[in-house]
This record gives sequence, C-alpha cells and structure tokens, in this order.
Amino acid sequence: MTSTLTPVRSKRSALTKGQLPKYAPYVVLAAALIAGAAILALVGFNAFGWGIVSAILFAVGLVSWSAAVEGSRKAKDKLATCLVVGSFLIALLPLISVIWTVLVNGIPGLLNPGFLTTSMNGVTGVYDNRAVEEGAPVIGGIYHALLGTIQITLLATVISVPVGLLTAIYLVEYGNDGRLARAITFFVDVMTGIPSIVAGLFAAAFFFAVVGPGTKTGAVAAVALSVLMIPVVVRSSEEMLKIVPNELREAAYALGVRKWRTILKVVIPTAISGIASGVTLAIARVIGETAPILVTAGFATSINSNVFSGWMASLPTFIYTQILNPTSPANPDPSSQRAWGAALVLIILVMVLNLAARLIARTFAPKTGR
Amino acid sequence: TGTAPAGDQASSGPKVTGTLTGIGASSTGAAMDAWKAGFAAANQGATVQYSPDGSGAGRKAIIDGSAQFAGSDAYLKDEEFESSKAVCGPDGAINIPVYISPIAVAFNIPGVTELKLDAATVAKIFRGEISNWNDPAIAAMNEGVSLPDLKVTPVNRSDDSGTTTNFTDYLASAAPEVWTDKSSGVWPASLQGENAKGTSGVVKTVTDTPGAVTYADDSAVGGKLGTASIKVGEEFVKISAEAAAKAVEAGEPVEGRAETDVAIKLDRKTTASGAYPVVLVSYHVVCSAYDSQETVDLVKAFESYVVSEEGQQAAADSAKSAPLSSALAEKATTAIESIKVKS
Amino acid sequence: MSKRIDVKDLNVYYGDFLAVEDVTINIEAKSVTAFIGPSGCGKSTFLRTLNRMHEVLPGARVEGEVLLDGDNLYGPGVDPVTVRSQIGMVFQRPNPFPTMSIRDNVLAGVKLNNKKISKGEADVLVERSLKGANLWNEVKDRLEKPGSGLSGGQQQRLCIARAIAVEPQVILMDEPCSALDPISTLAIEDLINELKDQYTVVIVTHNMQQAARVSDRTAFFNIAGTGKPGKLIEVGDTQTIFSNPVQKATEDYVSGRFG
Amino acid sequence: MSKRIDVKDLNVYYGDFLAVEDVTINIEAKSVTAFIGPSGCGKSTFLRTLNRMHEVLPGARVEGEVLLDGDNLYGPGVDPVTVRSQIGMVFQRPNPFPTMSIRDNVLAGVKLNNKKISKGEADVLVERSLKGANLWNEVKDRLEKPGSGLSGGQQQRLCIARAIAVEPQVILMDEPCSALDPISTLAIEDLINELKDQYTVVIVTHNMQQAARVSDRTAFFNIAGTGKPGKLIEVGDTQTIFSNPVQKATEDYVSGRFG
Amino acid sequence: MTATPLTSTQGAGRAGDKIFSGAALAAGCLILAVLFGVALFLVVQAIPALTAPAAEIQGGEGFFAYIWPIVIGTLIAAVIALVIATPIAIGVALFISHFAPRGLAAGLGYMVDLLAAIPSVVYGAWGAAFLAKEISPAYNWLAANMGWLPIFQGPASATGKTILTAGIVLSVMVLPIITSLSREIFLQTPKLHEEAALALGATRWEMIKMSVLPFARPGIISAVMLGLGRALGETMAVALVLSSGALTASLIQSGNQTIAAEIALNFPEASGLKVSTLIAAGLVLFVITLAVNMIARWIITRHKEFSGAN
Ligand SMILES: Nc1ncnc2c1ncn2[C@@H]1O[C@H](COP(=O)(O)OP(=O)(O)OP(=O)(O)O)[C@@H](O)[C@H]1O
Ligand SMILES: Nc1ncnc2c1ncn2[C@@H]1O[C@H](COP(=O)(O)OP(=O)(O)OP(=O)(O)O)[C@@H](O)[C@H]1O
Ligand SMILES: [Mg+2]
Ligand SMILES: [Mg+2]
Ligand SMILES: O=P([O-])([O-])[O-]
Repeated sequence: MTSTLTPVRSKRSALTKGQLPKYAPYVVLAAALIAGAAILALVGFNAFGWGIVSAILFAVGLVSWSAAVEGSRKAKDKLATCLVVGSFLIALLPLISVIWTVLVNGIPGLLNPGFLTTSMNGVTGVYDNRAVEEGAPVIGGIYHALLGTIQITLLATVISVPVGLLTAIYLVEYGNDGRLARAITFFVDVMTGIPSIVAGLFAAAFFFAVVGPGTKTGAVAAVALSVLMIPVVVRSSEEMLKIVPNELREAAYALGVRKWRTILKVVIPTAISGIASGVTLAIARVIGETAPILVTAGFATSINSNVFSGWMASLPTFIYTQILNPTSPANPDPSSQRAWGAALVLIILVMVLNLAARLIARTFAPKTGR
Repeated sequence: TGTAPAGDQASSGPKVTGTLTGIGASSTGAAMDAWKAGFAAANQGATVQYSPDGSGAGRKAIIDGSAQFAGSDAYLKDEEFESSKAVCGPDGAINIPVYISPIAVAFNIPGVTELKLDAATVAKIFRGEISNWNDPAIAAMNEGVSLPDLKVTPVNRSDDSGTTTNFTDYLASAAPEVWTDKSSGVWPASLQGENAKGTSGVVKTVTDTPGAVTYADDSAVGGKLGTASIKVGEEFVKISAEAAAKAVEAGEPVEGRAETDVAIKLDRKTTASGAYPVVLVSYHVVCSAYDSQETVDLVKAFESYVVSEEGQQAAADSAKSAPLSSALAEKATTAIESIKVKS
Repeated sequence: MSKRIDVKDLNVYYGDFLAVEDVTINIEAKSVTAFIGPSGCGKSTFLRTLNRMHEVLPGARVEGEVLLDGDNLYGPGVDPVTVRSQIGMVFQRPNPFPTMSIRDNVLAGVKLNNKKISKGEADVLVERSLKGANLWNEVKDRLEKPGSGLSGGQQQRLCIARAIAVEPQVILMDEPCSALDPISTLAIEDLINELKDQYTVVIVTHNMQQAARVSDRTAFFNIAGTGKPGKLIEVGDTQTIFSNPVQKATEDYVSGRFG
Repeated sequence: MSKRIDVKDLNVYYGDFLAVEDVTINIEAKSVTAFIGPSGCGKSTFLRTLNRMHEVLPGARVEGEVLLDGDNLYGPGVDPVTVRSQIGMVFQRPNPFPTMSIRDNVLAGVKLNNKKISKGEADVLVERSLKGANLWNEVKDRLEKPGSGLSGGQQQRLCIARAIAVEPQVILMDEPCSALDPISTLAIEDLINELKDQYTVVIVTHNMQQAARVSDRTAFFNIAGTGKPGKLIEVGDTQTIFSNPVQKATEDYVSGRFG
Repeated sequence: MTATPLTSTQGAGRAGDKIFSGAALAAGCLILAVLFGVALFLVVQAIPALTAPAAEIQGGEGFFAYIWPIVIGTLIAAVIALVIATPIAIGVALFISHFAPRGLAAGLGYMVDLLAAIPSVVYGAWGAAFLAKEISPAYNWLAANMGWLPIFQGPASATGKTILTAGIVLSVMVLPIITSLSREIFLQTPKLHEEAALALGATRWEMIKMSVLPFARPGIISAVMLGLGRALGETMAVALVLSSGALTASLIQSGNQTIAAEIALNFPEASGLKVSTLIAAGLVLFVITLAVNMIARWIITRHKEFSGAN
C-alpha cells in the first residue's frame, strides 16, 4: 500500500465518513428558528414561546438527522449535549428573571442616600406618606439589618463550620462505617429536613429554658441558623473528603505523619475547593432565612452591635416586614423600595462571600497548572 | 430622626427610663412605629421595642413573662386570662383598646369604585355562590352601576388572622343563613378560593387580578381599589373612621374580667345609624401589676401616650388608622391608671 | 483489520511547553513498533497523540499530521471518537472502572458499539479476552466482583483485556508490562505476537529485552535536557537499532546497563 | 541507623480473605532483601504489613508477630505512626501530593510533621534527595511547579526522593523501578546500594535481573491458585535462590523466560 | 521486654491525634444531641395535640384528619421540586464540569451559585408577583387542552398561585444546592477513569455514563437529599407563593398546603392547643424526612461494593 502523503486530497477522509458536515448545527438552527416562528405565528407570537419551540425543534432536528447519518451513538451524544446545554439555559431563566426583578426594584432603594448608613429608628409612616404624596425623599436605611445579618451569620458560621467539618472528618476518617457513624450520617440527613421555623422555635425554647424567658438575641438566632447550616456543611464536606484518593493518605502515613496532621495538611487541602463551595452554599442557605430569626432575635429598628444581648435586626426579616407590613400600609411603595434594595444588598453580600471562598479555595486547591 | 410631638402629654408624668418590650400583632406594626418614635422623642432614656410576631405570639409572651405588653387584635381568651394571673398578679392581664381598624370589602372591577352590598350578598360572594359581578343580587342593590360580565375571584387571607376572625364573625352574625361556618381566624378549609399572606398580600393580589375581591384593613386599601358600602339597618354605610368608632361604641364590655378591663364584645348586628360593623379592635394587653415601680411607670407612660389624642393622631397620620373615640379613650386611661406594683 | 500510521512533522504541546518536537515516523500495518527512551522524553505524550488522547488534557494541543491509512486524524471535521474506537490504548497506570465488575470492565468497550450482545457471546468474549491477557485463571471465579479489588498487575492485565476485547485496528500500549511479573509478561508478549497478525501494535517499554523480543521496528526518543523538547532520534528495524544504530546516542542508550 | 526485621507466623487478611499465609522470615539489618513472585501472590500485601500500612485499609488485619530489632510492631501500645516514621515506604503506584509543589513534596515528611527546618537546610535536603532519586537535573528549574505535571517515571522518582528525605531506618520499596527507564533504574539501583550501607532495604520487583543485581537475599512468594492465600516458598541468599534453589517452584520461576 | 522505642516516643504527637479524633467524635455527638433536643422539643410540645379530643383540633375531626392533606401537599410540592430540579441540576453541573469551555466554566458556576444567594422571601415575592402571573396563561392552556388528566383539571387558578408554581419556585431554590455539590464531585472524577472510557472510543456522553456518573452517584444522591430537605422544609417562599386550600389532585388550581408553610402561616396567631397542633405537624415532617432518608440510605448502601471512591 502506498500512502499518499499529499496534504490536500480530493477524496473524503474515511475518518469523516458518515458524519454530519460541520455546518449541520447552523442549518438546523436556522430551520428551527424559521419553523418555530411559523408555528408561533399560528397560535399567537411571543418571544419566549418562540425560543422554547425553536429549541425543541432544533434538538429534535439535529438528533434525528444525526441518527439517520451517524447512527444512534452519535445521536445520543448530540441529544445529551442538547439536554445538558438546554438545562443550563433553562436554569438561567429564573436566575435572570429573579436578578432582573431584584435589580429593577432594588436599585432605586440602594441609590437612596443614607440607605446603607442609617437605620429605621424613628422612621414612621408619616415620612412614607409624605414621600409618596409630596415627593419627599424616602428615608430610612438598612445599616442595623446589615450589621445584624453579618454578625448573626458570622457567629452561625463560626459555630457550624468547625462542628460540621469535624463531624464530616469523623464520618470519613474515624467512623469506620461503625454504628455511631451510620447513625450520625442518617440523622444529619434528617436534620436537613427540619423546617427553618422549627429550628427557630427550638433555639428560642432552648434559650428560654436555659437563660430565661424572653431571651432574644443575635446569638439565639445564630444557634437556630446553625441547626440549619450544620447538616449542609457536614453533607457537602463529607462528600468532598470521601473522594480524596486513599493513596494520598497512605503516602502521608508512610512518611510517619500522624493522622490528624494528614487530615489537616493533605486531605483537607485536597478537598478544600469543594468544602469551600459547601460552606458558601450553607451560608447562602441560612443568610436569607426569615422565619427562625423572627422568633429568636426579636425585631429591632435601631442599631445594635452586640450579638449577645438585645434584639437584632437582619436583612431578611427587614425585607419580610417591609413587604408584608409596610411602614405605611396606605403607601407601601417606599417600604417595597427599601425591601428590594435590601434584597439586592443581601445578594451582593453573598456574592462577595462566594468570591472570597473561591479565592481561599484557589490558594489551597490542588495545583493543576504546570 | 423622629417626630417631635408638640404639647407633650406623656412627659408631664414622672420621668421614665428603661426599655419596654412588646410582642404582638403585625397589623399594628405601622402604628407601633409611630408610637415608638413619638414616645422616644418625648422621653429621653426610654425606649420601646416591639416585635410583630403575631397576636397569638404576643399573648403567649405576656403570659409567660417574656414581654411586658402584648399587641393583640383580639382580647385575651378566658383560659388565657386565667393563666395570665401567674405572671400578672391576682387581677390578671387587662386589655386596653388602642387601635380601631375598619375592614373594607375591596374589589377590583374595572370602572367601578363603589358598590352597595348587604351582609348576605357579601357572604355569598366569599362562599363562591355568586360567581359573576353582573349577578342579579348585586345589580338589584346597585342601580345605575354598570356591572361587567366578570368572574368573581374571592381572595382570602392564607394566614391565621385577626382580620379574618372579625370578618367571619361579622358574616356569621349578620348573615347566619348564608355563612354557616363559625367565626375563625383561619378561613374555612371547605371553601375553595384564592388567598395570600398578610394584608398587603391580599391587596396586591386583588390589585393584580381583575374581578378579585377581598377584605382588608381599610388603611392598606387606600384609593387603589373599590370599596363596598355595607347595609346596616336600612341604609348603606360607607367605610370611615367615624363609622367604625360608632360601631365599637355600640359594643358591650366582656364579662368576667378585671374591673378596669376594657375588652369589647362587638355587636355585629347593630342597626345604629352610621355605624360600620365590619371592624376590628386591637388591644394592648398589659399586666394589672408588675414587679417593679420602674416598669409600672414605663408602661403607664407609654400606654397613656398611646391612647392620648396625640398618640392616636400620630397613628392616624402614620398608619391611617381610625382614632379611638374620646369616651373609649377615657375608659382606657382609667384602666392604665390602675396598673400597680405587685404587692 | 490493521492500518498503518504515518506521522509528519508533529509538535506536541502542553500549553506553551513544547514536549515533543518534530516527529516524523511511519508505523507499518501488522507490525509491532516499540518506543524506547529515557523517562520524561515524551514517549507517553507522543503515543497519546496517535489516538487523540492527548487533547483530553487541558491546554494540550498538537501541530502536524497523523495519517491513519492516509486520513489525517487531525483533519478538519474528524471526530476523535471515531479515531479512538479504531485505535485502542492501554495506559501506563492501570485504570479499571471501579464501579464495574470485572466482567463489565472487559465488556465496557464492546457494549458501546454492540448493545445487544447476547449473554453467550459476551461470555465467550470475556473468556477469550481475559485468557489473552493471562488473567482468566485468577479471576474466573469472581467475575462479578469489582475490578478495584485486584492487585496492581491484575488490574493492568484487566485493562489489556478490556482494550483487546473491542478488536481495534491499532493498539497502543504504554508500558503494559511494567507492573507485571515474568509469567504475565510472557503471556502479554505472546499476545502481542498473536495480535500483530491482525493488528498494528505500538508499545512503549523501558525494557530493552522486551523491545528486542517483541518488536519489528524500534523508535528511540531522547531529550537534550530539562525543559527541552523530546525528539525522535532514530527509528529502524529492531535488529538494526540494537545491533547497529546510526546515532551515537542510540548506541549509548541501548548498550547501557539495562533495567 | 538500621534495624533488622523478624517476622513470625504472619497471616494477613483482607476482611475474611486470607491473602498471605504463615510467613516467617528474617530480614537482616544493612542488607537488601528482594521479594519476587507472580502477580497477585501477596508481595505488596506482605510488604505493607512491615510498616503497618496494611491496617489502613478497612477490614484489613494481621495475625502474628513482626519484630523490629526485637520489638513487636503489633505489640500492645505500639503507635503505628512511630513504626512508619522508622520504616519508610515507596508505593507501587506513584502518589505525589497534588496540592504541593515538587519541592514541598520532597519536604513533605519533614513539613507535615511540623519539624522546624531552616531554608538553607531544606534546600540542601531537597537537592540531596532529588539527586539520590536521579531527578534533580530534570526538575531543578521547576521546583515550585506542582508534582502532578511530571511524567510517570518522574513522579515515581519524586516519591522515592520523598521517602529517603526522612531518612528512615528501613525502606520498603514496592516495584520502585517498574515505571523507570534503564538510566533511572540504574540510578535507583545505585541509590539502593548506597542506602544499604546505612539502612535496611526491602524491595519488591518483577525484574529477576534487578533482584539478582541489588539484593543480598531473595524471598520467593507463590500462590497455589485463585482464592488461595499467597505463601513464602523460599528465602535465601540471592545467589542460592537464583542458582540453586531448594524448591522446584522457585527454580521454575527464576529460570522462566524473564521480563 | 521493657519500654521499647516503638511505644515510648512522641507522646505529644499522639495526644494531638487523641484530641483531634476526640474533637471529631464530640462534634458528631453534638449533632446527635442537638437532633435529640429538637426531637424531644417537638414531641413534648406535640403531645397535647396528639392526645386531645378530636373536636378540639383545627377542623374538628382530629389530628390525623387535619394533618394528612398537608402531608400529601408537602410531598407533592417536594416531588415537583425534585422532579424538575434534579435533571436540570445534574445537567447544569455537567455543563459546567464537562461541556462548557474551560475559561467560562468557573464564571458560569458562580452564576448558578448566585441562585443560592437569593433569600427565600425574595423568591416568595418573585414567585407571587412575577412567576404566578406569567405562568397563569400556561395553566389556562393546560386546563383547556390537557384537562382530562386529573393533575391538569380546570378551571385553572386566576392568580396562578398554585402548588405547581410553588413547586417550580422550590425547584429553583434547590437547584443551586444540587448543582453545586454535583459539580464539585464531577470535577473530581479521576482523569484516569475518564481517559479509560475515552480510549475505548466512548463519546463524551458515554464517557460520562461510564466513569463520571457512577463515580458521582453517592454524591448526587447526597446532593438530592440536601435538596429534598430544603424542599420539604422551606417555609417562607411557599407561604408567600401558594394560594393554599384543601387537598386537590389538580396542580393548576389553587389548593393544597405544605407543613412548613402551614406552621409559618398559623404560628404567629396561634395559642394553646393550636400551638401544639402546629408543632405536631413539625414532628410529622420530621418523621417524613426520616422515612425518606432511610429509603435513600438503603439505596446507597445496597451498591456500596461498587462505590467509586478509592
Ligand atoms: N500533564 C502534563 N502537563 C505538563 N507537562 C507534562 C504533562 N505530562 C507530562 N509532561 C511533561 O512532558 C514531558 C514528557 O512526558 P511523558 O509523560 O511523555 O514522558 P515519558 O517519556 O512517557 O516518560 P516515562 O517513561 O517516565 O513515562 C516531561 O517533561 C513531562 O514533565
Ligand atoms: N484492597 C484489597 N481488598 C481485597 N483483596 C485485595 C486487595 N488488594 C489486593 N487484594 C488481593 O490480595 C492478593 C494479593 O494482592 P497483592 O496486591 O499483594 O499482590 P502482588 O503480589 O503485589 O501483585 P502485583 O505484583 O500484581 O502487584 C490478590 O489476590 C489481590 O486480589
Ligand atoms: Mg510515560
Ligand atoms: Mg503489588
Ligand atoms: O391583623 P392581621 O392578623 O389580620 O394580620
């Protein structure tokens, strides 16, 4: 056999035989868009429906063409790709919608002078009525709630992360799948299903019993949030620790490294990115909680910088009351503006946290660069 | 910042300091904001904190001693009154009316801002027995109003609520033949319909849904929705603060309570001219006796301010509530004066 | 069933790092070609470019042409999946699927193309492949057990069985015997000898004797120094390379004390 | 610095499965002992019992005694960590720490144990260890790069460097050269030769020549069949084992064609 | 044999091990203690409702009659949420880990994590004000065209605030939980196993099926369990979105209720026996979670031998 080593060959490569041409997806996409528009024109056109119908037509068209030309394996691969990309696009819809809602409604509130630096102390419906009826500026801010949220969440994190991480470590490294470990695993799962309000009531009842009736402080709220946070931390950390390869542990043990140092310096750094993700997830999960804070931290309208004494506000409770019990029931718009502004701040806060966690994770994460 | 009330009545009493803690109804939250601000401005060193956890939570709190006063849109139940004696002394807790709120029947019918309805028609609307706004029963009472062919969507409160208690109490008393359920804070489960959480929730839902109708504190309805005049006796009474105050005056004291207690049993079937009987009275529940003089002074000063003309005006400005009538305010003041240190 | 491979001017990169430079080599059909050379000179890297496994690593890319019976593997529109189903591979580190039983591991590749293989056929295939890899006797009683509970050498032979089960046209083996004992090594060498009647085989080995025993042609790779790219120094008939190489470097390497 | 190991009647289990049965062997101080035998016969398993790495696997356990200079490793109150810091190990599969740079990988034994070491000392140690493993030249310019970007053989040498950096009294090596080219293999063999002046070395190898070259004594393991436990068939001077073994099985194995 | 070097040295280091493992054990036990505390709290407070005469319980027909419709409602909402969220979340996680261009993946992951950052009140407000309105034409269409299916029986709710809408909002809320955990695990799939599949000529999807999904399976189940916990226990969003009512099979009519929302809606005004009833409802939810988890654990352990890790 003489190999033709000329780079430009007229005959089609055997390797690309029975394969869709490169432009196939674009052709199908164009066809799907046109057909989608046609179908939608029949039932009444709207952009959203057009997108959905075209996407379905595209997937069906591409997959069946591929099935006809390339066979079922490639077609399945294309189908999977369509589904995976499609699910991502679907997930973006609510994200964009919610973020858009929050941005549109929240920016006016956020741009209010003093929104981040003042509290609601002394703000009454009179001002809101004036704002609506006479066009006066909307006053009142979220400083107290922001401060409260940060402190309560911080305290909850300080409680939950060590407990959660240590528990995960126990389960993966020490539990040996024994009876206790299995019990903990099981009950941690059960704990994830505790409704947030029950966590709040439990924490409140606990502190009422231990400290005295009417004990409502940021710390009580932090305990309630910890009950919600711990299972998320345990679950996610446990999964991440489990997939650290055993050979790394063995490598450390063989160097005469103690188990606890191995865990701290080899296992955790290897899993840190996942753990950080889990912790941020847990924080995000509780930082937006309303119900448990209402029953544990009281309801403050003024600034309190001590988590261990006195009532404390938080952003979610602030948002909640501003939406459901506007400062002026007759003119709820200023309250709603403050609520959305606070929601925006809360989201930004979590974003910043998330970024920080990723940075931390990156510093310790396995180096894949070269 | 805060309102600086002129002609300070509360500050004429003893100088008070300390923190007063209240828990209770969320519906009076806006008024409480006004009272907190007004009271704090007049009394340096004294603060009031109020957590709008709900009336039930408030009553629980005063019974177990975790709050010094409760805001409640119903007076204490008998068994609650009995258990309050443990913390509040032998005379138990007393109910002081602080806030009157007429409940509007508010609807969203494009082009219609006023309707006249009687109790039975209202009941039928909310039971789903009248399903279109052009129903003859409605038309008969509203000559000259062009009623559209529009589906009726009744919207009720999804949460347990004082507004619902008073509204269903009105329907059950004034139209017992149609409204066969007992009065209750929870909407009867057998009725299918739309609902939403909180006064602002139902108002918003109705505002967004043509043909929807709900019942809500008048202050939150504002001018956005149409409101119904209710048939009392032979006339249709438009909702207003005065009409609500009249209906409250027609009520009677509740039996078996402390001598000075001001709990009112409303008469929903009143035929008093100009009275609007779909009304809710909110109370502050306070102890008849407290452990320390300081607390007594604080409670007295605060509650006096709340029921004073000026306090009522502050609430009206802020929350658009209906002020107490002077007769009622006087009774309330007497009750407040009776608060004493535990012996 | 077998195909020839012609590589022209191939440069292989990890990101910006040129790992293998300018390789031109012809690999005959139905023959065994051995790659030898010091550690880190790019044998594995180059081998992985022959079935487009290289590009799986992030940032990794190639320049140049690899022709499989005249068709450029890296031509426009070529699907790496098609390439890989024709060119099988055994890795330097054994990698059985830990979630599959031994039997399923062997059948993993076969099932991709032939879903409806009957149980009987499958049994025959499993037995033949495992026998080919000299593993049958050791695992025949625990075919349903997970593949991860095997010893290092057993795992490697399982991977060989998995690769030959799909009967690819070319088989690339990256140090297939490095974890094996002499008996298994012997079996694998026998297998390679059988395979070359039908398939094209490329094998990376550190074992000079092995290269001499099994291969028809040998390619010697070397590296000038740290950070420098690996290069193909010489390729030729195995006998020539071992007895009479052209390059001094080759001679030094093959005559060095052996491992 | 070196210690002798005496094993008495050792049985090794994975759960209920008896993997290695009834081994009695004496390993002299300052000597090199090679373990040979077919794949799956329990060489790795037995080796791991010598520094109590075996028990790291869930369900794994041993019965019997292993005496390090007369002290039973499995005696009551013995801390496995102490054992392991005196008896180092190189694994069959290279396992550098992915989170660490090449330099930190070498220093892992020191740093993970929180021992204080000055930068200068550390530099000296890194260089000495990497030179010992014949890796220095290849990585000296990229010591701060991650260890996972190395070729298979480079990773294995990195693991050897890591093990000798802690200067244990006994070094166990599980096929340390299986992934290495002849030059590196040579370097490692030289290293072993140096090491035995000070340390006790145990090495598992499939390479008969290597066993013959580096070891003073050789132990042959074998397995009767699938599911049967591995057994120590014969142990003796390397020369005797290769030229004049007592057992027929040993003779068959060492005289077989070699890999 | 006297004190040997093997036993005598490094006492301090050994103490470190003891302390560390002790701390880990203590943390685990603390969790059990807290959970025991919660359970005790629930049981003690629930007893009056469980023992009270039927007529005194809300609805007048006893606790069981009161609770079972909302148990079903809770399960319906959670099932809707998981049925929608699980495939999408796994798809999104795969997209980020194996499909998206590498440079983009981290940013995209970050975006999905943002969904977790949104407080539940905001989800509630969004669901009630925006989603319900936008989706109600679709419900009308379903009622008109698919009404023969009991779950799409008309007439559709005028406000769109149905259990299906609540389920959709819940699915958006659990999506980031499942995605984030699955994604991290997908990313950790050993390259070795991915390459093994690819080298056999597997397409990307086949590679995922052969090596990624089996490896991640226990992790995915854990992630789904976390999501389920959230879906079962979510309070405020459901309270705001759902126009609750009696149990109905139709998902597009108003009606149905979940336990957590029932508690949140009624607790503030509750007193006396009503409080006990609500807490008993919390206890029931607790038991449901327990049961669901037992099933899930059972599934996981059944396949233990082939678990991908290590
Ligand atoms: N994933 C990677 N990223 C960056 N560089 C790499 C990677 N893998 C290998 N290299 C580098 O590429 C070069 C060639 O490596 P390769 O693995 O091909 O060597 P090899 O000849 O197979 O060696 P060995 O015989 O030790 O397996 C080496 O310098 C190595 O450090
Ligand atoms: N983790 C494990 N669980 C159960 N059995 C195992 C495990 N690891 C190894 N085995 C079994 O124990 C026996 C001995 O295995 P071992 O790894 O010690 O063999 P080996 O002599 O080192 O072989 P090789 O030369 O192939 O590495 C084999 O039958 C193997 O299948
Ligand atoms: Mg290699
Ligand atoms: Mg081995
Ligand atoms: O005052 P409400 O109880 O109706 O909110």
